Amino acid sequence: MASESQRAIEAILMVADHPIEAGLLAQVLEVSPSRVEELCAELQASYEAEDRGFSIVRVAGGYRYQSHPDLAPYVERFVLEGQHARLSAAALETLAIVAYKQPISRAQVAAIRGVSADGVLRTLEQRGYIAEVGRDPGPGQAVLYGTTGTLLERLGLDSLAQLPPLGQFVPGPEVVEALELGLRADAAAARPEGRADPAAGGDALSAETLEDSDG
Amino acid sequence: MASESQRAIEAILMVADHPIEAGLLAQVLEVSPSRVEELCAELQASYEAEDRGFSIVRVAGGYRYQSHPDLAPYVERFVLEGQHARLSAAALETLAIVAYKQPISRAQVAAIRGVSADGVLRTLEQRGYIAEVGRDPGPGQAVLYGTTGTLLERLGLDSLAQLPPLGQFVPGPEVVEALELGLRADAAAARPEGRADPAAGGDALSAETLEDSDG
Amino acid sequence: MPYTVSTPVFEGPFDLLLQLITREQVDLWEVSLSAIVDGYVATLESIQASLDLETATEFLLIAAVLLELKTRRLLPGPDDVELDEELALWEERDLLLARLLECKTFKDAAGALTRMMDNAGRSYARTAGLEERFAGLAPDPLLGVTAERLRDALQLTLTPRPGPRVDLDHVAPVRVSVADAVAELAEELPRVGTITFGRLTAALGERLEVIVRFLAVLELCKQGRLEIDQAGNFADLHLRWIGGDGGAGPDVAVEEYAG
Repeated sequence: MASESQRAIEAILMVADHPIEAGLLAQVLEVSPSRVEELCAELQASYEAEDRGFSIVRVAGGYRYQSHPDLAPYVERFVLEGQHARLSAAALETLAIVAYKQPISRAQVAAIRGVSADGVLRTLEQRGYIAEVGRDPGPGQAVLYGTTGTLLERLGLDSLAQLPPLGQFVPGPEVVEALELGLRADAAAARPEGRADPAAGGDALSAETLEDSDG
Repeated sequence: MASESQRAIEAILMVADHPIEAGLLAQVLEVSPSRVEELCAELQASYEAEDRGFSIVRVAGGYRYQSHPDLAPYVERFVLEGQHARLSAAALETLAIVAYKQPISRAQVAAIRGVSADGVLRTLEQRGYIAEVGRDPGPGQAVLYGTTGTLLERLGLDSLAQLPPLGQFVPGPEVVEALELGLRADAAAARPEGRADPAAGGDALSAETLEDSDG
Repeated sequence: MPYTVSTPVFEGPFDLLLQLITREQVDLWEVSLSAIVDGYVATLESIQASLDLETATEFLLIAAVLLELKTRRLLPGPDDVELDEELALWEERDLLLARLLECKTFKDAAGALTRMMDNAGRSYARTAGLEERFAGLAPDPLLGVTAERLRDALQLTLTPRPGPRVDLDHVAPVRVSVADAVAELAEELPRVGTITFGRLTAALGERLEVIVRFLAVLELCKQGRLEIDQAGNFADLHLRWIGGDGGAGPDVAVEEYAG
């Protein structure tokens, strides 16, 4: 049976997203760092005895949980099958929201997407496509994200002003269909001037379609 | 002793950054989703039996690891952003209205609350708890709001179906009666026979008398 | 005596009215419409400077209904009031009552949400993500992405989803109409003669149904077809049919109260 200190270590390491130094754990638990090392070793021994799928390891001067090496084949399948497929669609959506609505907070992205965006934002940040560009002045001082030069390079754009203009309307299903058809048929002809000036907005489609739906 | 499938679930959830659907775990493990549910329940039971500092829970449609509520005082020293800031009473009331009446427009929320809901809805949207889920088909095409997966995570719920039924909060007969009496213009109707109907009686002259005796 | 509300902790007119009424609830028989109205008007005066036009209108509308109810009580008799006018007033009052009930319902629901959040808030989710050794497995999520695809992704994100994408079983509204309940009672009560409100509603499962019955009883009383008697505070209501053979009676134009 785990002691209070052991349970606290489990809880903290479970929530942490980077290795936590023994000294820091010792401070929070009010025990000595060497005691923390003992406790972690005991926990690890119990996980081994129970044949758990994870372990507590010491990396980069701190402790963290990681998946057991035995189970790498499963984790790899998980990454390839689920994680990635989901990530690319979600990443595209998230990146689009940040690109067009920056600076924007994590919560605002989540509100637009309807689901939490934390993981995707972290991935995009790790890849260098987005970065923290400021803090919200309001209470909570939420981190605000924007896109980076790396992203522009990747998209082959000189500046954000070259992003394709967004329609001023929220398209209904029939408009989206028309939009997709229009893009497939001859995107360039349908938007003779739209590309040049994103600030003009509202002309993402042929004029006829837009007139009906813009409002 | 944990089975291979259980170990694989532990390993996968350990590297996940959001709740993982039973369906995806089932796909990776090549078992049925209901088997995944059984395995997760068994794992959770073993953590409880061993008094671990973490648990596997099902929120917003997927499984995830989280710290045990007991250990919040320790964990809170490591959580940087004040993600658990309290919502105002007005925000919570509005959230309740959106949760139970979704999809719902701004004007419908205002009608129930009797005051404009714009500011509060914006706050809830910024936090990612509600989002635009559609447009009213009627004239004006009012934005309709609904709740998000982020809210489910915040409430610790797997799905909206786990919200307590609204009927549970409809005031009991005593409250209805009290409110009804408070608004009663014709006090005579429910009076016991002994008490005179002031409208018919001769003491209707002084407003003071009326207020005192007539309640 | 008028209530002085030093700090407006209420959020709107219903909030204020609920507070004033429930404060009076200490003794049901002492509930004073006059005090409630005075308190309401006094509060309205003290906060009017801080109200925007829309909110002020809502406050005033309710104040008007309240004042009319108060006037009505102070008048010597109903003879000098047009029947239509009186019915309209009753309707206003029932509507106000229904809205107060709705407001109270969501207040209590909000309380439940708060407790759930507080409980859930004591656990923190693991969000560590992939270990380095797996990081190389996930290809660049932006492989082959163009600026146009980015734009299209946002357009699609902002496109209204087809209908609510949420499971709404638990919020299936219980629809019961006061008009239906009135018709039902007008059918049943002449046969029974006298009955207590408790027995009348004993078989009902939903609270809302009880409330609707209650409003229907008031409606019948108001039409002069039913007598209500109560022995004392919180005692059961005794109902006695005095409306003849029953049947449809006068047209009942009552609001449907949807929960």
